[in-house]
Amino acid sequence: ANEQYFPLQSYRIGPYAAGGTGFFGGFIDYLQYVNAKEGGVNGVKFTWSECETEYVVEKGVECYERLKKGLNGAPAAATNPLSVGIAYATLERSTADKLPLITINHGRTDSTDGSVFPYAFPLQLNPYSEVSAIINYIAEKSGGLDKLKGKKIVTLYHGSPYGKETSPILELLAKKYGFELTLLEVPHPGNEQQSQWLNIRRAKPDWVILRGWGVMNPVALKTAQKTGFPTDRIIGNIWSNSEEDAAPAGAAAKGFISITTHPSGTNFPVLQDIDKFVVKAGKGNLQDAKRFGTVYYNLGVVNGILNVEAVRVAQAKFGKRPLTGEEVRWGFENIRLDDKRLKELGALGLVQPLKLSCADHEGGGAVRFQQWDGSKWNVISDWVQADRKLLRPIIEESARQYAKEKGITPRDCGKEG
Amino acid sequence: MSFFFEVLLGGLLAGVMYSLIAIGFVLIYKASGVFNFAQGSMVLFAALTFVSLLERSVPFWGAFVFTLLIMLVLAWAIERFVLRQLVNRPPITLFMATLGLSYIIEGLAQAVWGAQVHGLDLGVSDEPFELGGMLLSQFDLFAAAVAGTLVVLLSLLFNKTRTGIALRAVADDQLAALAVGIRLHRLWLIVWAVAGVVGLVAGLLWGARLGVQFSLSLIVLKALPVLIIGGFTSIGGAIVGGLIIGASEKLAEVFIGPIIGGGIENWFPYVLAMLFLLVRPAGLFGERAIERV
Amino acid sequence: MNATPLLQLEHISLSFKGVKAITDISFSVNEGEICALIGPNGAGKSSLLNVINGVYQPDQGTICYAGASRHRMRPHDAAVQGIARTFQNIALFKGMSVLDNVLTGRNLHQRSSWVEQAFNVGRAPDEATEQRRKAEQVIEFLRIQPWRHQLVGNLPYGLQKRVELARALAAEPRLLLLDEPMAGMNRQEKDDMSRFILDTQREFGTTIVLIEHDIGVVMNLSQHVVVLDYGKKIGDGTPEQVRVNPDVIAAYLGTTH
Amino acid sequence: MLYRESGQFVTSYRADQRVFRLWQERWGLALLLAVAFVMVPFIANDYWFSAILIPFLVLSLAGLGLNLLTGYAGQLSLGSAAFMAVGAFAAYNFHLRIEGMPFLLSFVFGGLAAAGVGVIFGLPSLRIKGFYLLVSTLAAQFFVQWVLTNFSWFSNNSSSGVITAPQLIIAGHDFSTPLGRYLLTLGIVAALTVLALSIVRSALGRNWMAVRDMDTAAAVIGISIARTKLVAFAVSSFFLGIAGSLWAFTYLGTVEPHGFDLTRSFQILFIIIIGGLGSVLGNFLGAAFIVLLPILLSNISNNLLAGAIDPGQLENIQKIIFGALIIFFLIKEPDGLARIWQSLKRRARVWPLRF
Amino acid sequence: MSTELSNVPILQLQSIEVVYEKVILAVKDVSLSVAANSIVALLGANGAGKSTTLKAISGLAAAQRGEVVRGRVLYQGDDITQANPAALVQGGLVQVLEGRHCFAHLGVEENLITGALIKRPTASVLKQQLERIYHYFPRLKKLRKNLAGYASGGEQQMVAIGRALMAEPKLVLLDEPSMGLAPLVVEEIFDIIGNLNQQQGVSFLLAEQNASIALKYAHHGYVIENGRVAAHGTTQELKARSDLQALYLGI
Ligand SMILES: Nc1ncnc2c1ncn2[C@@H]1O[C@H](COP(=O)(O)OP(=O)(O)OP(=O)(O)O)[C@@H](O)[C@H]1O
Ligand SMILES: Nc1ncnc2c1ncn2[C@@H]1O[C@H](COP(=O)(O)OP(=O)(O)OP(=O)(O)O)[C@@H](O)[C@H]1O
Ligand SMILES: [Mg+2]
Ligand SMILES: [Mg+2]
Repeated sequence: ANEQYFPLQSYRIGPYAAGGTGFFGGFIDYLQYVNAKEGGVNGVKFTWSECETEYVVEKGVECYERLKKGLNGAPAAATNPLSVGIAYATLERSTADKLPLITINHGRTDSTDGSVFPYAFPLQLNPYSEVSAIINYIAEKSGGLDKLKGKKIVTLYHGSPYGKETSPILELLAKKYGFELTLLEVPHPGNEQQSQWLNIRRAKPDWVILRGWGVMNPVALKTAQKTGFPTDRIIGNIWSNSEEDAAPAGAAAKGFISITTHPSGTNFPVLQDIDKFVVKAGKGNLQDAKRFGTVYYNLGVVNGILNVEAVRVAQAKFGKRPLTGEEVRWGFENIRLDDKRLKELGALGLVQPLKLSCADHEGGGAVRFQQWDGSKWNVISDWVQADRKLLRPIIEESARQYAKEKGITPRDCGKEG
Repeated sequence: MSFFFEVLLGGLLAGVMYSLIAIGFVLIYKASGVFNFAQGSMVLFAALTFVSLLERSVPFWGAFVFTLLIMLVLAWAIERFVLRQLVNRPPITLFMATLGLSYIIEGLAQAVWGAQVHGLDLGVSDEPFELGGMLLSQFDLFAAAVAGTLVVLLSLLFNKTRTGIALRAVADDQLAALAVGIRLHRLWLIVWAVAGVVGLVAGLLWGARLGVQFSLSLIVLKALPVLIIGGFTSIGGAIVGGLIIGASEKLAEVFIGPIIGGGIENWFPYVLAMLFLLVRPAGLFGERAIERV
Repeated sequence: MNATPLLQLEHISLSFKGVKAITDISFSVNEGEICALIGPNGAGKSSLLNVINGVYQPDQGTICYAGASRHRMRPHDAAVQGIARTFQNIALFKGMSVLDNVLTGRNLHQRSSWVEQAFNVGRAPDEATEQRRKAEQVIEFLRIQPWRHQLVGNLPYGLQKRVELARALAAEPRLLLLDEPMAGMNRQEKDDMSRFILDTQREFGTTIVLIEHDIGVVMNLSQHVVVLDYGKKIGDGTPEQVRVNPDVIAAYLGTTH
Repeated sequence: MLYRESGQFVTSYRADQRVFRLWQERWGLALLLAVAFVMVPFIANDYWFSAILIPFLVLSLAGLGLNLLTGYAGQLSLGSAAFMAVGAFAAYNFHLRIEGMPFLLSFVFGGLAAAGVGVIFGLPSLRIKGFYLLVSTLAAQFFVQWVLTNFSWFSNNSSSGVITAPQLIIAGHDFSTPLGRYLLTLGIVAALTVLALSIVRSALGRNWMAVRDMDTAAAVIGISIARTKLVAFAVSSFFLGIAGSLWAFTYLGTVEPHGFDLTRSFQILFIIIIGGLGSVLGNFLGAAFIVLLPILLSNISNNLLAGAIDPGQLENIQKIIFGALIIFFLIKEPDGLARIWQSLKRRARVWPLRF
Repeated sequence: MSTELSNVPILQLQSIEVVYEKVILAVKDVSLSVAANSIVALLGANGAGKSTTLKAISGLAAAQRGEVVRGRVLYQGDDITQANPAALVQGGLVQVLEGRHCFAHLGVEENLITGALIKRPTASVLKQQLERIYHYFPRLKKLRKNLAGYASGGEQQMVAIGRALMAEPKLVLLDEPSMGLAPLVVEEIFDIIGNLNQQQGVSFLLAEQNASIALKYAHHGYVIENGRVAAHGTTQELKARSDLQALYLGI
């Protein structure tokens, strides 16, 4: 079959269903759109099948093992689990199987270093870049990095490895810029936060960084309101930035700021096209059509664009046929998205300019800020860059350590084409 | 010092919210000896049904009544297809059955209403007002009033009515209850229906706070230590337990948390409950197991 | 018969939340005798047994057993000292077979450590065989071989009573406390049971204290009868003495006997 | 006629106490092991090893651990996953921090660490009974998870709290392939199963059951309740600890504390209830049910209904079916799958008669 | 069956077979009938199937995973083989379970009240009923506020019997009423049985090991062996049978 396959470890039920349905909805709709509009890439059509993980690691592993071989002869291009836990558990497997593991906007920070992690791609934004960008934004608002000195910042994080991941970087930045950092943990799942917010009320910080997940986000906003903390001083991180995070808090969410790598909304040509070719044709994947153009959905679309682009790039080198995972990886490492290319894709403003390489599996590291007006997000800033130069040595050190533990000899990225 | 009181008060009010869930538990345990793990799912189901109806522009009270009816049907189905088949079986079996039930109810809730996250506004303001330097919200007071009312009503039911005697008899010895002609099926139906109603009330209040979503079913875990401190068989205990847990867990998080590393709220209530149990093995107000030889 | 007392209760009192169950009771049981405790329902007979082997702690009084006198017993100590018993409401291990129930009775004669038992090494294998042999002897003695491998939970009531006796005997006790061992049995079964009890006394020299409501059985079996009423002792003596005691007749036996 | 005791006279108590009394049982077991060790490696593929057989074995072992505590000693626990976590993280640290620690030995130490923690959280059982005891085991569940996430020492300061398995090299052999991991798991699980069988048939096992069935009577017999319960917690946690290590190292290859959350404890509880409380075999049947059924349902529905129904909806339906099946089993066979197996055996013995 | 007052027996079993857990055959073939206004004794060794028979009648066997797989049970002429226990109690058929089965966490008086619930008595009727039971068992009056679980074995037995009588039954199935009771109380209980039978026409089917006293009050007797009726007849007939005397009757 002249088809390229995407194994989808999706989650459409359970506590994190909102993320799963939105993301995979957008992803699938984009693949459908490419198939419908262009007949695939160079005549190679996309197929996919789903396997429900409920965000549970071992289900994700089972799904991975089940789907990795491809479908009806169509080889798998890449896996996109959208779950930190599953990504970790399939990291070594996918390396052994030579299948790119895409962790857009999340994943292991050190997997940015592609010389040690040849098959893992924390596309666009890894966790370290995320906080760095937020601090840079706060600095911008305060009138410069030097003005951070003496500022009080509280980070309210989810009590999980994901939540803690960025703490060392925050501490590093605090030391560097001289702001006062308080780290407060909210135990999983985070449906009661009275004490944390009372602590915040006592500390009277200038900003609160919300590093939440799932139900923790709306509860944080509600409790903030209850304890009288101004919402427009709360900055949500990349997993606290969807409609599902803000809307349930109702009026309490008004003014809430968060970062995003991709604006929500439908005002992009590619979304218009998806609407035309897929949704209007009655093939849209979303159960709730109102979610078209929301944050999670658009992230799925962005993810689709990047995956398809990798296939396209790789086909240019390896031939117009279904590709192996190894070939697709080359494609990912050679993605070059500049404004011109983005415009061709109809995604200018939706996707940040990206340039990936063997050494850099993240590529972007920029975010925009958006604010909730009570019913939708409005972008309130231009792209704000993370201080990637500062972070790079830390990432490399961590990757080196991993390589040592696992007995991996890093690739020499100088020699990769 | 006033911060201390603020935390204390906040804790007490949070505790009332836990009690709301615990009451549903106690009700079923006291009346049938079943440790009902599906209470959380029932809360989710009720809230989800209600909010989905609202979103389909059913008026508030219409949605409320309709959800009540659905909870009744649910209770009926549970009695008919699960409990009735498990008469006189050991408690652990019934406990497991409720775990099975929670799968069914959660699956059903999501199948019918989808997995989206919904906001819910009860029209009771959750914005704080100041009272003597402390922040209070109308919503909390409202929740406390609701919980209080439930406790009074249910205590009356159990202790002052004949149905109450029958319910307690069933919890003690189902075989004997059958032998004296107690209509087990009807009682169970009543109890589970009432538990469904309590679940609905809890679901609305919690839903207004968290948003109505899957995680609602997880608040059961908050209710367990409450239940244990109060005793499985005491309705009043559910409130007292809730207050104790709420207050102490907030105080611990705020004042001890920073010393040993934060986020202790998940286990602290359990350890506290454990300490209580070491002194009173059946909770503060629970019935002691009677064992005569 | 040996006339030294094995067990002596002195001024034992016990109350529950203000309700007096036992009031100032003293009596003694000689080594090797069968002593019957009788009295109306709720007189405090079972409670007294519970005091003797430490299930209940008396408010007052002393328990003299095998020469040592103490304020209270602990169930575990009592077992170690050779006191075994059966219960009024059968207290068998319902999920276990007859054989296993009897084997648990051998628990105190176990010398191997739990690690040896777990891995079945060291002293454990030989010991297991030895315990099994002893248990089988008791099972044979009480004629419950056919049910050896059955779960006790579903056995008929009378058989369960017998298994309970077997479990107690397996411990090779010095003092055996029996709480209504013949309740729910018919004439013939009671006769069998009486024989077992007598044989036990004769063969092993076991001292026995038993509670029984069937006065005929009591008269046949026991050498010594203690009568309780409302927690007080109203009679103490040989069966013949007690039988004619007017207090006992009024409180317990009724005129027909 | 297949399954007859006739002609097999037991001539000594020792023979009667053997773990497998009938030759049919002994041969059946030998056959089963032969199949598992020799035949399966030839016929199964990587998917079967990695996604089905290994988790099945590990969960069976975990079930076994919990069953010793709950099924045999009668102490209800919802903290199994915590003890697994202790086992996994302890084994990881032993291996990491002690130079030249052989792999299997670190498993054993991991198990012992879990046993220690098990005893600590078992202490309240000396006073608390029944459902109330859940609180202590839940405390273990949440506390252990908190400790492991909060003190990054346990995960060797990995920023994410995730530990990854070192290479599985035992005596120079690399067991990292799916087949190798399967054989390693199988070997450990088989050995521990034999140990468990020997335990439950020993005096120790009898004491557990005695305490489970009626603790007052057990005390009166002279069984030390406290010690018996604590030993049960220790042994059970040891098994769970090893299961945790296997989960982390031979199954997933990586694990975070969250992987041993309450859901896992429930899963293990399901296994023993469905399989049969107080049965060794039951754990395997229960684990097969719990592991295979969802996969089966998901495969069936994906193949039959793919595209016809929304995948999320399919999962919901599977959930409902799963819950319904659990209830169905509880109604039809409250003593679990092991009991069904026994009745079949009993039928086979008296066949062709009915009773 | 010559002493019958009315023609329809109040209870009839037509060769019932009872199986527990689908495999354990406890009652193989039992037929018996209880004439209206009579007392019938059920005798037999341990495990003969007496309790099972009674539970099959009252519908309680189902709650112990037992099932009547063959035969019929007729109560006042109606087939009640599959009827639910509550309906039977409502209709006047009450069982006193073997092993007492008191509600341990309820007070003694509350235990008694549960017996009357099905009849929905008014408060004053209920009070009268209670007084009647207290009159039968003065000991219970003293214990009325105590938890039944703490009562002595014999006291619990009184509670169980009293509780059954609270329902004002027409037919009482008594399983080992004398178990654990002092001789005086046994006498009293049988007196009560006799009185209720004569004055209020209540019928009794009693499984009893104390055959001598049972046959003193019963009109009719059945001997069950291994789940089958081995012998039956009027009490005189049974007493006359030498083969039974040694075994069951203890005369
Ligand atoms: N644990 C307890 N708590 C409260 N009261 C108790 C307890 N144990 C016994 N009693 C009370 O003490 C009294 C004596 O009970 P006990 O069981 O010793 O009587 P008994 O002589 O064995 O009677 P029976 O012949 O009926 O078995 C009873 O009135 C009982 O209610
Ligand atoms: N719940 C049960 N499950 C399985 N088997 C049972 C059950 N109850 C009774 N049996 C079995 O049924 C048979 C008849 O028991 P039943 O209790 O009817 O005897 P019984 O005549 O009342 O004896 P007893 O005089 O000891 O009370 C016995 O062999 C018993 O093992
Ligand atoms: Mg007694
Ligand atoms: Mg009987």
